[in-house]
Amino acid sequence: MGRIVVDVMLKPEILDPQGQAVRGALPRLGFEDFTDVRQGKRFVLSVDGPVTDDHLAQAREAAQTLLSNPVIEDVVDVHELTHDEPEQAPITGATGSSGGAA
Amino acid sequence: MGRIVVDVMLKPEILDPQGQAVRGALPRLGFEDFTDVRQGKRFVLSVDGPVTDDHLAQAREAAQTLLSNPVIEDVVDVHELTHDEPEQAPITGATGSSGGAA
Amino acid sequence: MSALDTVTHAEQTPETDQPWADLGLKADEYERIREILGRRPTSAELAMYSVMWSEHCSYKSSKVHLRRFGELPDETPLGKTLAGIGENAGVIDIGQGWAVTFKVESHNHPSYVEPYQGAATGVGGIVRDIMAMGARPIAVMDPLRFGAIDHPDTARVLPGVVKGIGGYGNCLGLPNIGGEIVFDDCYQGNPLVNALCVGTLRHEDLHLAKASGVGNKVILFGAKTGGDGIGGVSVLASETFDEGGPTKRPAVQVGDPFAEKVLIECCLELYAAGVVDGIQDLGGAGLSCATSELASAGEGGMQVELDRVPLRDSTLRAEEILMSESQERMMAVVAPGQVEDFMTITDRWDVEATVLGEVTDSGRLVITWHGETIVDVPPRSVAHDGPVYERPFARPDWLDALQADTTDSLTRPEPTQMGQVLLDLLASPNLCDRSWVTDQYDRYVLGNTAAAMPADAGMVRVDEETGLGVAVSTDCNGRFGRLDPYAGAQLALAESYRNVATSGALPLAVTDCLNFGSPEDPAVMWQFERAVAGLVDGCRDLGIPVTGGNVSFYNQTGETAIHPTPVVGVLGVIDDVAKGVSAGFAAAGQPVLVLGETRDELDGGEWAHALHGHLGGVPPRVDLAAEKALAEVFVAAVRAGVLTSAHDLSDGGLAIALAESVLRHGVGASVDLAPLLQRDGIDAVTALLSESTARAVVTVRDEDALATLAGLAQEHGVPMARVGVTGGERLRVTDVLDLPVEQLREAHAGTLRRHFA
Amino acid sequence: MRIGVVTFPGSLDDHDARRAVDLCGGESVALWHRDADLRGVDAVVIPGGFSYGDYLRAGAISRFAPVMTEVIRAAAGGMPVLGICNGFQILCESHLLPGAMIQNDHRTFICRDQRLRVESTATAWTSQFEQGEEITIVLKNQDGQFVADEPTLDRLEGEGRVAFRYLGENPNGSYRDIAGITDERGTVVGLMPHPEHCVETGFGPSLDGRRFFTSVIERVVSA
Ligand SMILES: Nc1ncnc2c1ncn2[C@@H]1O[C@H](COP(=O)(O)OP(=O)(O)O)[C@@H](O)[C@H]1O
Ligand SMILES: [Mg+2]
Repeated sequence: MGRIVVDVMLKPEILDPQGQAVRGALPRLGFEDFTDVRQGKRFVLSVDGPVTDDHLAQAREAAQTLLSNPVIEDVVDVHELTHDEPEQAPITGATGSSGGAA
Repeated sequence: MGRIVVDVMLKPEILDPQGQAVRGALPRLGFEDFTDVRQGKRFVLSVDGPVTDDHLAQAREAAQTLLSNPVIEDVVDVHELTHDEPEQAPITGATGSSGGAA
Repeated sequence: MSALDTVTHAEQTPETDQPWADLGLKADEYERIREILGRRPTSAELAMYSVMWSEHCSYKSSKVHLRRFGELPDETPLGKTLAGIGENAGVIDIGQGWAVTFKVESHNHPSYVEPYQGAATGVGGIVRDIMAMGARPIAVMDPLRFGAIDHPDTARVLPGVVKGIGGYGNCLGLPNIGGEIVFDDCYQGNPLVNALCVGTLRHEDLHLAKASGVGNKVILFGAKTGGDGIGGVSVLASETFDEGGPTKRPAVQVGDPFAEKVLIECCLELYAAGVVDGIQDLGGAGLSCATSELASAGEGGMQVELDRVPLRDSTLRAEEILMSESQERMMAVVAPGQVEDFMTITDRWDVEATVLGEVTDSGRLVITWHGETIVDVPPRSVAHDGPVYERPFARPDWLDALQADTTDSLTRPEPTQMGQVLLDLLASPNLCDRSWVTDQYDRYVLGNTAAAMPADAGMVRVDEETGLGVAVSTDCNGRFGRLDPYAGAQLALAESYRNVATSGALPLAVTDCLNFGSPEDPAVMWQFERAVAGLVDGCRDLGIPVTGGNVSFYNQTGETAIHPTPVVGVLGVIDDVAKGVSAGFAAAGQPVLVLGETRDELDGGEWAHALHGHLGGVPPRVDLAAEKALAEVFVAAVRAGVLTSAHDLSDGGLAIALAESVLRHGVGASVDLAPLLQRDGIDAVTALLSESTARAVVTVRDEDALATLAGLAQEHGVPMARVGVTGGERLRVTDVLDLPVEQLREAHAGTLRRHFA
Repeated sequence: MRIGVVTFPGSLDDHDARRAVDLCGGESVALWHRDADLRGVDAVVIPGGFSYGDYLRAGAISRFAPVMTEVIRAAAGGMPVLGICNGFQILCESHLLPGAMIQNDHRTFICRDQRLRVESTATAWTSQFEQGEEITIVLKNQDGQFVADEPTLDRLEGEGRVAFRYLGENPNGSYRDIAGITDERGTVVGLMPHPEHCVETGFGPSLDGRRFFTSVIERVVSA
């Protein structure tokens, strides 16, 4: 089974209520360094068998027509989920060091 | 300005009504190949100056405590947003070929 | 046990060790299962018995007491009930061929673990109970209790719970017509999230949960089954949380209100098409509960192929499928000739439906997995013949000291201080404006809401032609319950009854949600026994039955239990909702009257609680005859159309009732309490703060209306005092207080927003 | 005068919209999302609710229903269409109206009796109001914040296509307090508040919702 990730973010000029709320909460929890937060959507699409170019093309089209609304959102990335990405192999507990590009 | 991406997905065993709804709509639009869809959240955190290890550590902690709900969600990735990633350099229009890992 | 544990295998391996203790069963319970089956249970059977014999599903600690509700006649003031305790929800006749069903349930523990989903699935569950009676759900309510308003954990729990109730209920298209929000330290580690749903049906549409008719098909429809809340029933609802709990997090259920909305419409179409013989919702204990309850309520047995259940997660084992609490599922019993029509309707709504098996005359519930029998049990033994405990109970020894510590020890305010006291009370957590919460709920959807928050009772129209409708209120003051659980339960009943009557409806029936601490504590068990006795005696006096409800035990942190909190919901009927009266002075120049007698009763009240942190003494005297007389006056006065507003007196007494009445439409009032003080022999401060029962403040249009009301009051023996007149932009009480309405509003408005927005 | 009311899975106020049409002198006709058929109606109401649970984005999935293809075609031919709340969101997702709706700025659902100012009476659904009139209509939504880019907003203002504006405290952060807009012709109108909840005494804060329906009925009857 192959998987494709589609990332969608609100356009920079659109206010993001959810991101703002997170932005406001971070310092209250002692995280002082983050100057801005934006919240978007991440879709993981599964296909049977390996991901083909055709699947990726379909995913890109779906991203433009259904998964995002071009009036307010940008599709910022469409890519195959490869094995070294930690998808569903969560970073848990204290160490956290298994996470992405540390 | 540096940026850090935090990806959060519902735990695999948790029902994802949003993903289900998208899953149901895709075939109606002619996208027949996708066997499953999960919808998660993508946060982009900004910091002043370059991203440091300390920033990443903070982001990981924030991901566990604020950005995700550990009862139902997993933090699946925390990484620095590097320049060759197309964040806010949207894939637009018909060509679509500028997208991620095609 | 890696191989499939079939019945044959179980017979051959009697000595196999089984994890009955981990599943919450006691040694003697496990022995009983072996006796019933004449062998050891299979792992699937063990799963079924363990969830169905849990406290939550079997009522094993409460059963002996709940039986007392059966002593009450199956009759409302309008006639025999159509379905009573034991069904998914009670059904009562409201005339003109219409019936209503209503029930309140708890989702306390799940909402503490995961406030949003816990509360959301609480609403989802009670709505499916109502649907299972063949009814269309028409409204929801949400009695809630939290710890201290300024505790950090309340800031975690309350917004999530409110968002979850709104998120689910709003998306279902059910108006939220009322509820409660109470703050008290005793709920800090045990918030109470109760949810009530009301539904309507025509008499002929009543569906009972039973599987009858040999050869009829058993159909599971709705959402796919996943790993949600497996063991949730037994773990979540039946065990005390350990300190520092979050490590042992059970799987939580996630709700999909959209799926439930579609399920509602689909069910109603199925009922209308006459293709459903029996119906059951899937709630706690999932398929274990639905199959065993349906089968044992019918006359025969049932055969189910478990591997046909549509799964969200293909790795689930048979035991897990039987225990899963995946939401938004229903089970129907359908005649073979109607299966096709059934499927046409489910297809139309894109609802997945699968025939799992059929009704048999074997007297056994038989479940197979890939052709092998993994369950073969008498269904009644699972669903109804669970253990029954006679838990010891004893009046706690701390009670005498508590009752001796009355409010006489507190300094009552001087009359001139009452203005400030009123402002402080209006801003206090339990009396402040609720709209920051209630504005998050849709109260208009369906277009039949005649009264919602703020109102003494929510009221909805049932029949658009005639205006026939129902009013519902839920109430409980847990502090009164702590001081005297018998009286506390009766006071909850009295307040709810009064709220319904005040709106102009005739009270008909009761549903209750009994929230208590651990039944293993004899003091808690005593509180429980007293509360049930209070309710039974109270309902008998008022002439209304208890038609259904729910028990929630183990609301306790360490040794400390919550206050006994028997939430009582009363439902009433009104011929035409257009005639209902609402709280709030409507126009200037109208006489203001107080109905009922005021005594010096401040113990356990809001003044002592909010301004002094005091709890002690004995609660206000219960006088159900007076409540009944007051209700009769209201029903008659509303029929006669003489009232322009009515508001019952409860938390915060007359002071708060007057303030709320002027705040509603910004119409002030000038009040002189002298006639009341002389008659009842009390002083003004006591009159304003006392929480004596069986009272209300009303206005009438003019002197003629006043004369009619006076006649009714006299006829029913209800004391009435004329205390003032509406008008102006201030609330004045002669020699006591004089405040602009705007100042009252400022005090009242900001509290919840300040803490939670 | 037949007015169609569309039902999607998850529509909530469809029954109320039909009741409102009938109470105001029209004949309501139920339209089903799966049918590519408008059953010969003279106008269409897309009612409120959470179609498809509002998952993905409010209105995003409904936009692709067969009935919407017909609604879009009929709207292009000048048929009056009113989108209420979720219906407004669907019209935006269908590009029959510009802009989009995002989550309320305070991130909570809000239900309140909302004051509005009528900014345009030059539409099929507002002709019986007075220009500048202040009315009260029930508002209830989670994703009610109307957003669009500056040029679009300027164009809407310049062409007099802002139909309603919120009065008092902005309930959801909508840009320029916009509560409702219309297309170039004035036949397609989107409105966040719910006029169908303001048509009956005793069941809503006003009767101001009636004139939406009587406006369109008068227009079609006199056409
Ligand atoms: N959690 C809630 N959900 C819905 N409505 C609520 C809730 N809490 C309070 N309300 C409503 O707010 C109003 C005031 O509540 P309250 O003062 O407790 O009423 P009463 O004292 O008459 O029982 C009532 O209409 C009540 O139904
Ligand atoms: Mg009341």
